[in-house]
Order: sequence, then structure tokens, then C-alpha cells
Amino acid sequence: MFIVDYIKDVYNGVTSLLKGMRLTGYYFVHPKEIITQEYPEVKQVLPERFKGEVVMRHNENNEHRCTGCTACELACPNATIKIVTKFDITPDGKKKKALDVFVYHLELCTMCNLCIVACPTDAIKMAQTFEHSVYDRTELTKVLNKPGSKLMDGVE
Amino acid sequence: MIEEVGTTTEGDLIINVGPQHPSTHGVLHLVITLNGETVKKVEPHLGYIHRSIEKMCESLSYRQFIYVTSRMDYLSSHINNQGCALVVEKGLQIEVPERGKVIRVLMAELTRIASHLLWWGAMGMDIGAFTPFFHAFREREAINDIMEETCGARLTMNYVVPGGVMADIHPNFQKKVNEFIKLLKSKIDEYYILLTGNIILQERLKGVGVISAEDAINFGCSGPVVRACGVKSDIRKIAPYDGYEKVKFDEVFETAGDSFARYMVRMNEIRQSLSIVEQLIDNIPEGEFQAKTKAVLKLPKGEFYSRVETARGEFGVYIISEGGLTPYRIKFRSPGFSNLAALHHMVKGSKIADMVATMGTLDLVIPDIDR
Amino acid sequence: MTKEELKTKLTELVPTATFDEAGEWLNVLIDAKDWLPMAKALRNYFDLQFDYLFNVTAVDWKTYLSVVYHLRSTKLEHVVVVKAKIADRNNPEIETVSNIWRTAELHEREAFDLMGVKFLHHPDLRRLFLTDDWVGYPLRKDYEDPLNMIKL
Amino acid sequence: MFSLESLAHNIDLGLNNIFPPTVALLSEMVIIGVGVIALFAVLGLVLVFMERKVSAYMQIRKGPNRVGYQGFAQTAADTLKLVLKEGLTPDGADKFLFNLAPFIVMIVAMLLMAPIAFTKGFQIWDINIGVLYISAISSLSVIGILMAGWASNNKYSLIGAMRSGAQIVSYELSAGLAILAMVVLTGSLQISEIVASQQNGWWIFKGHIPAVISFIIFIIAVTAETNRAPFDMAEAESELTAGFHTEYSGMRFAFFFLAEYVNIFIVCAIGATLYFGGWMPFHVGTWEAFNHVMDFIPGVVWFFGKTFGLIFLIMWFRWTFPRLRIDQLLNLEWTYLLPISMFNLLLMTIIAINGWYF
Repeated sequence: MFIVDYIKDVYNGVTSLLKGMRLTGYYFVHPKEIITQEYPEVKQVLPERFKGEVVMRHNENNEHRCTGCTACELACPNATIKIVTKFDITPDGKKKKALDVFVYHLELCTMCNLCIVACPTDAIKMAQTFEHSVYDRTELTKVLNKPGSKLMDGVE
Repeated sequence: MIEEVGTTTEGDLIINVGPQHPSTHGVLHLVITLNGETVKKVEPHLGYIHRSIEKMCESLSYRQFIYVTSRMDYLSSHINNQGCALVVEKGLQIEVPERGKVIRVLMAELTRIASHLLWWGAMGMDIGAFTPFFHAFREREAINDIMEETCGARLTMNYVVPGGVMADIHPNFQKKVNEFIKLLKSKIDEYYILLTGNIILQERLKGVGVISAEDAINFGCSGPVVRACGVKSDIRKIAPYDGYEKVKFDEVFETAGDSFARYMVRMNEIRQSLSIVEQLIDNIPEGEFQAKTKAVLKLPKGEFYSRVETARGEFGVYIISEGGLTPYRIKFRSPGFSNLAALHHMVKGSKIADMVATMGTLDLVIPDIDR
Repeated sequence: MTKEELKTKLTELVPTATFDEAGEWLNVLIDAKDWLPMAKALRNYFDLQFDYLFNVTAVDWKTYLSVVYHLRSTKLEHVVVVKAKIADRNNPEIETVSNIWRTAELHEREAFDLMGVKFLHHPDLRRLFLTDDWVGYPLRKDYEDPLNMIKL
Repeated sequence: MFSLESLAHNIDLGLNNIFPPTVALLSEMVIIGVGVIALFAVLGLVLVFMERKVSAYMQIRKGPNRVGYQGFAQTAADTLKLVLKEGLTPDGADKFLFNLAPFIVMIVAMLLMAPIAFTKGFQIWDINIGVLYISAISSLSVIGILMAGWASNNKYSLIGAMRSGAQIVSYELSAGLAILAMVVLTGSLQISEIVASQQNGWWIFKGHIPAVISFIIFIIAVTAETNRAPFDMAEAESELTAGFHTEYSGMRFAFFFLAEYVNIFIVCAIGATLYFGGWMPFHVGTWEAFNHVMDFIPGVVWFFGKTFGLIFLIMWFRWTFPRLRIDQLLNLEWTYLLPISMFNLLLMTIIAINGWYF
């Protein structure tokens, strides 16, 4: 019947609305459900696999493991890494290729992790930093090997 | 002939919706012809974030090009990557170890849930309910945290490599996913109360943006759009990949073909994906997560096509190889591009508000359309 | 329909067609002028019923162009790949199929935009992604753009 | 005992003692004008802050929490930003109407403040047709909105304004009928008398079924009249970007924004006056002790408490429901609300004539 359908319509509609209001009302009176993270005060600890930026491992004697093989440079899809090599003279008088400057363009990097996978000597890794904002983008071009650092002994 | 600004000769109003507009979810530009509130014509103008990924991939090696595809449909980036890895594996006949396959499927389904959750929230925004957005993000955040722990990134993970996955799962992965399953199961009924069951939403979506099964096929729609008309189209069922043939799940169908049917297909797909995750999470086989591959991959001369089911529909990768280090020609068949083609057909004759609601249920991701 | 059955059927349809069975699906290589009648047949014949055109693209083979159509039948669940060869690279022309499969409309516009294939009788053949005054077709192999293309 | 009534009375007496009556009246007007503007500013700040916090808590987030303690100064900071911002006028806009529209909307909101009784005897103008006055003036705000939409030279604004026109004109009817039902029950149009008639119980309890129905219709209709979600057709963020005030910026935008919130306050104040007894304390029949305790709470607190309760209800609607479509909106009015409220008016008349209320 028309009137019955009409009232049923109104009833069903209103109950569906009230159910929704009960849910939002529940959240309104339960502030402990709030999921806001207040960022600068509360900093989340990022998991160790988080890909923030590429850094080079150095030990306490300022030695790194990069042989300058350019595997990472070849693996990089965006030309983010540029490796400049030099020739060291080994004690027995031979010339040996070694890393001079490891240039890393953070502004081009997409954190795809391919360079880390490609590295045969495990010289680079991903750091868990994420606050990369700077005022001048040239600051994002970084040299990863620390000044005066040398190749670790035994790494070929 | 349509003028860019002003009215047509019949006195209809022409409005530019986008490239910056709250309901186009990105830089989609629609030129709509209006007669009062009624939409007479919708014409998409594309290319605002066209990056020519296809050309870009022609100069990238078979390992490198996978990461670019994350930037297409960024909401189901893992599934895009999976499709690309599959085509390389098909060309090189690499057999992915079981563990690798299961991890891929798990991640793909989590991605699908995350994508559908974001769609649900944005759908609410499109029809004027703001609260669902945050409620959906709460659960999506849990998925993102899981992704972050295992893959190292939250959205564009680049976790897939030809031959498997890049790294093994994190030791906490199974525990976290089990927690997430519990969380989502407790919250999924709230979605019903908050939006699905709401009389206003049902009135807004039922009978709006109707497309028949024949038209949907003819327009090349895929995914939930065509499943809402009752057409079998799930690639996971038609041409199973990565071990989808071994898991039990139902392809979700509706018959009405309207916006509400599309809405319900997506809502039910969340449950189906959840059941896939549930089946697999405690049964990840032991073994290698990645097959042994050569350092430099070279596809043999020939043509390879692989298709996967992303959250939006059928994603295809078509590679023509000349035997070199890089693809000779690569083409991505993106689901959003074809779905967008049907928009005019769906909305002509309805109100502006219906157009927004229909666009919401199409779940357009603009980088996916523009590529 | 299996590959073999499709092959015999399609040979009847287009006698000049050649086949390539290397991949997963049957590849049919035809000439561009045979395409329109073949497309109609593929769509309408009772035992073919390719109603779902899921991919259209064009390939630049340096001396000629080809347009590749991936077709699937949602009812009979078979797939065929049609490659129409366009010999004239400078003025490539092929009949549109946007009146047979509506999805082709946007896909063909994309192919026109990026590869320069002219689809005859297309209802609205304009640039899709690029601006209307763009010169050249970027996906062609001989396309040069010193400003935007960075050689690695 | 100190009360706002005696304060107002003393000011009136003092001014009349010092100045001749005309000057006294003028200076009283100035005081009231300043008071109303100050109240506007405070209401704007408080209501915007309230809306942001309510929405935040319903959306499981914290809302503004940086400027000042718990973000209390956030709205003040936003206002400062809006004041300092350049007010742009789009090219091709009708400059005069474009600049006039926000002021019309503001003036209407200010005029509506006049007959509202804040507490006993504390009322700007106790006009004897108070309810009618409010119904009449509140429909004027549509002119400002139409003006803004038309003058902006923007199609989104135009569509938004037209929607708003259709909507306000329609919902005026059921709001009027809902108010009329209460007038039938009270027998007076004067706000102070309506409040006084609720001394022994609020109308929503005394008038039982028809009063409750009337209240529900009233709250729906005023939500629509103030262009609030789920009836925010005029702004419809996802469809028309910002509707009729798309092109406004700076202070003129702030006027629209402020007027929206002041309008909400006014309609809720009227709702509180008609159904919840205005500044009348909560009394229960013969519980003398209880009633006495209730009397200790000043009328202003009661008034604002009830008003803010209704405002919270309207905000609650906004942050829960999706938006209706324009044809559904009109459908709701003409096929549901209007017949129900007409029937309700009839029912109310029968009840009032027979004295079947408490």
C-alpha cells in the first residue's frame, strides 16, 4: 500500500542516517581512537629497510669499501650516481684503479634500491633519513665518500 | 564545434572541470557541456602529466624499467611492477620460486586493499561525506606500515625484480599482517554503517552512470567497471599468474551496471582480497625468494605480452624486443585510459553531481591515464 | 577456438594473411588495406566474436609502421593479435575501427598523437596528450628533441 | 543579584539621566551596534574553532593544535591571514554587485540578531511579531548569494547561486510551517512571550508528538537554509569547487564565511527559543528542589547551552552524511517535508484547540 511504503521508506532512511550518526558520535566521545601523529615532537622510528637516501659505509678508521667499479652507476635508471676514479700507485709500483669521488644526486634519486642490489662489495646502503628539504637544490648533490677516506684492506 | 570558453550555439553552458578541480583526483581536464544542471557532453582533455614513460623505457634496461611503472598507477604500483616483471620472466623463461610468487601475491592483494580503501575514502569525498576519508586512511596506514617494513617504501615500493622479489619478507611481516587482518575485519562493518548503508549514498548512486554489459565491453572497460555489469573479466581467473590458480577466491559480480554496482564490487573485492591474504599469510613456503638470474638481462628477439589485474582493471605490458639490452618498443595498456572513454556514455543526460559520483566510481588515477 | 582453427578460419577470411605462432597467442600479419573488412568479420562472425579490443598500438619499424590490435572474445575466451602493416611511413593511413569497437577511439588518437598514424574516417582525430601545435611524433625512432630528451 | 537584565536597565537609566532621550537612544544604538559586532567576531571565532574540533574528533584526528593552547588561537590567526590578504576582483565581474554581496549577507545576519532573547529582559528589540520578522528577514540572504553568484562572472558561481536560490526558497516553506506550528501552540509571535509560556516545561516536551515532528522538520529545513551539508548544494565542494564564493578572497570571503556561522547560530537560537524554552531553565513538574537548583544557573548559560547543543547537532549532520543531489533535495522538500509539516500543522491546531498538551 502506498502509505505503508511511504512510512517504511521514511523509517528505513532515518534509521540508516541515525546509525551513521551513532558511529561518528562514538568517535567524537572516544578521543583515544585518535590516530594523529604530532610530527616534529613525536618522531616515528623508521624501519631499518626504509629507503631514505644512499650513504656509503665508513668504518672508524675512515675506510670505505667502494672499489669504484661503477656497477651502481650502470644500474641506476636516472643517472643519479656519478663515479670519478683515479689511479693509485700500489706499494709494489703498479697502477690501480680506485675511487676518487662518489657523486650522488639526491634530487634525481627515486629510491629504487637498484644500486644497493648491484653493489658487489656492499659499499653503499640506504639510510633512514627523510627530512631532505633544502632551500638550494645544489645542496642535494652530495659526495658520499668522506674526505681522506681510503679503501678498506682486503676489498677487491 | 565547441568553443573553449563560453556557450555553444544552442545556448548551452561549457564548463572546464579541471585541470585543478577537487573531484578529478589529479590533473584530468574535462570540458563539459551543460544544459542547466544536465550534462550533455563530456570531453576529456589529457596530457597534463604525460611523461612518455613508453619512450623513457626504450632507453632503460629490463631491470631498470620496472621502477618507472610504479609512477603510472601509483595506487597499485606493486601490481604494475609485477606485470612488468612477468613479461621479462616470460621472455627469459625464468621460473620464479614458490616463495617469491606467494610474497608477490600477498603484496599485490595488500596493495589492492589499500587502493580500494583510498578509493572508498575519495568516493565519500566526491559525494560530500568527508569523514570516511580519514577512517579509510586509518586502515590503509596499517598496510603502508607493513609495506614500509618489508619493501622500504610506502607507495612506490619497487619490490619486484625479474625472478622474484628484491628482498625476503621482514621477520615481523606475518605477525603484522595477521594483526592487520583482525583490524580490517573489525572495521569493515563500520564502512557499511558510515557510507554503504546510508540512504543518501544509495539514492545518489543507484541508477546513476548506467552502462550495459555490451557497451562496457565495447568501450574496453575492465576491472570493477565491467564486473559491475556481470561480465567475467578478472585476469586472475582468466589467465592466472604467479600462482593465483592455487588460491580460492570468488570473482565479484553485480548485474546492475550502475554506480552502486561498481561501488559494491569494490567493497566486496576488499573482502575477497582479505581472504586471499588470510589463506596465504601462514602458508608462505620455505625456499628462495628470488630465482638466479644473469646480471644483465637480454630478452630474445620477439614480442611478449603479459596482463595483470590491478585494482582498476586489466593492465597489460607489451614489449617488442630486438634482442638488445633495452626494449625496442614498449606499450602499457592501462585500465584507466579505457575506463575514461566510457565516461561520456555513462553520464550524458544526468546531473553534474551524478557525473562527479560516476567519476568517483570509475576510480580514475590520472598518471595511469596519461602515462 | 584453438590456434589452428583460428588460423584456418582467418586464412579463409584474408587469403593474403601470414601467421606467426611464436608467442602465447596467434599473430596475424595483414596489410593495412585488408583491415576494415577483417575487423568487421572478427567482431561479427558467430564463431569469432572478438568483442573486446584491449590494446591498440603502433610500432615504428624504421622502414614501415605497423598497427597492432590485441583482441579477445569475452564469450569464447580466445585471443588474437592482428598486425596491420602500413608500408608508407611518411603518410601512414589505415581505416579506423572506432565504429566497431568504441574503445579504439581514444587508443587511435593516442597512436596518432605519438606515432603519426592517420586513421581514416575517425570521428575526432586530434592530438590527445601533446599540444595541438606539436611538431613530430615522439615515439618514432627518428624523433629528435634536443631540449627535452636527455641522452644518458 | 547581578543579572544582565539589571545591567541593561541601569545603562538605560544612566544614559537617560545624563542625556536627553534622543541622544540616549542614539548612544544605546551605538552600544548595541558595537556589542553585536563584537558578538559576531566572537561567535565567528568560537564556531569556526568548534566546527574544526568537532570534525576532527569525528574524523579521528586532533584538529588545530599548534597556535595557542590546544589550537585556540588558530581561528584568530586565520582571520588575521584573511584580513591581510588581497581581495581580488575577477576581470569581467560586475564590480559594484560583487563588492556589495558580502555586505548584504552580513547585514541580513546582523538584522536577525535583533529579536533574540539572550536572557530575561536582555533583548535588543522585543518586537511583537518577532518570529515573523525572523522568517521574513532570513529569506533576504538569498539575494546576497544570488548577487555574489551572478556578479562573479564565473559559471561555477552562477550554478551555485541558482541552486542556492531554488533551495532556500523551497525550504523556507517547511521552516515557516514548522515555526507556525509552534506559534499555534503558543498563541503569540513575540519571542519574550514564547519563552515565558515555557516556564513550566519546554514545548518539545509539552507539545509531545507534533512538537517533535515540527522540531525535526525545523532542524532539517534550517540546515538547508543555511547551506550546510548535507544540503550544501550552493558550495558543493566536489562539484562546483566553492560555489557562489569561488571568486571571493580576503576579507570579503571572510564575510561570507562569518555570515554562514552567524546564520547557524541564529537559526539554532530560534530553535532553542521555540522548542527548548530559550533562556528558561529545565523544570520538571512538581520537583520543587530540583527546579530551584536549576534556577540558580543563569539564563544566559541556559540559552547558549541549548543553542550550542543544536549547533553541535547540525555539525554532527555535516560530518556524517554525504551530500544530496539537487533534484533529490527538492524532492525531499516537496514530497516529504512539506506534506508532513502541513499535516503536522493541522494536528497541532487540533491539539491546541482541544488543549491536549501538558
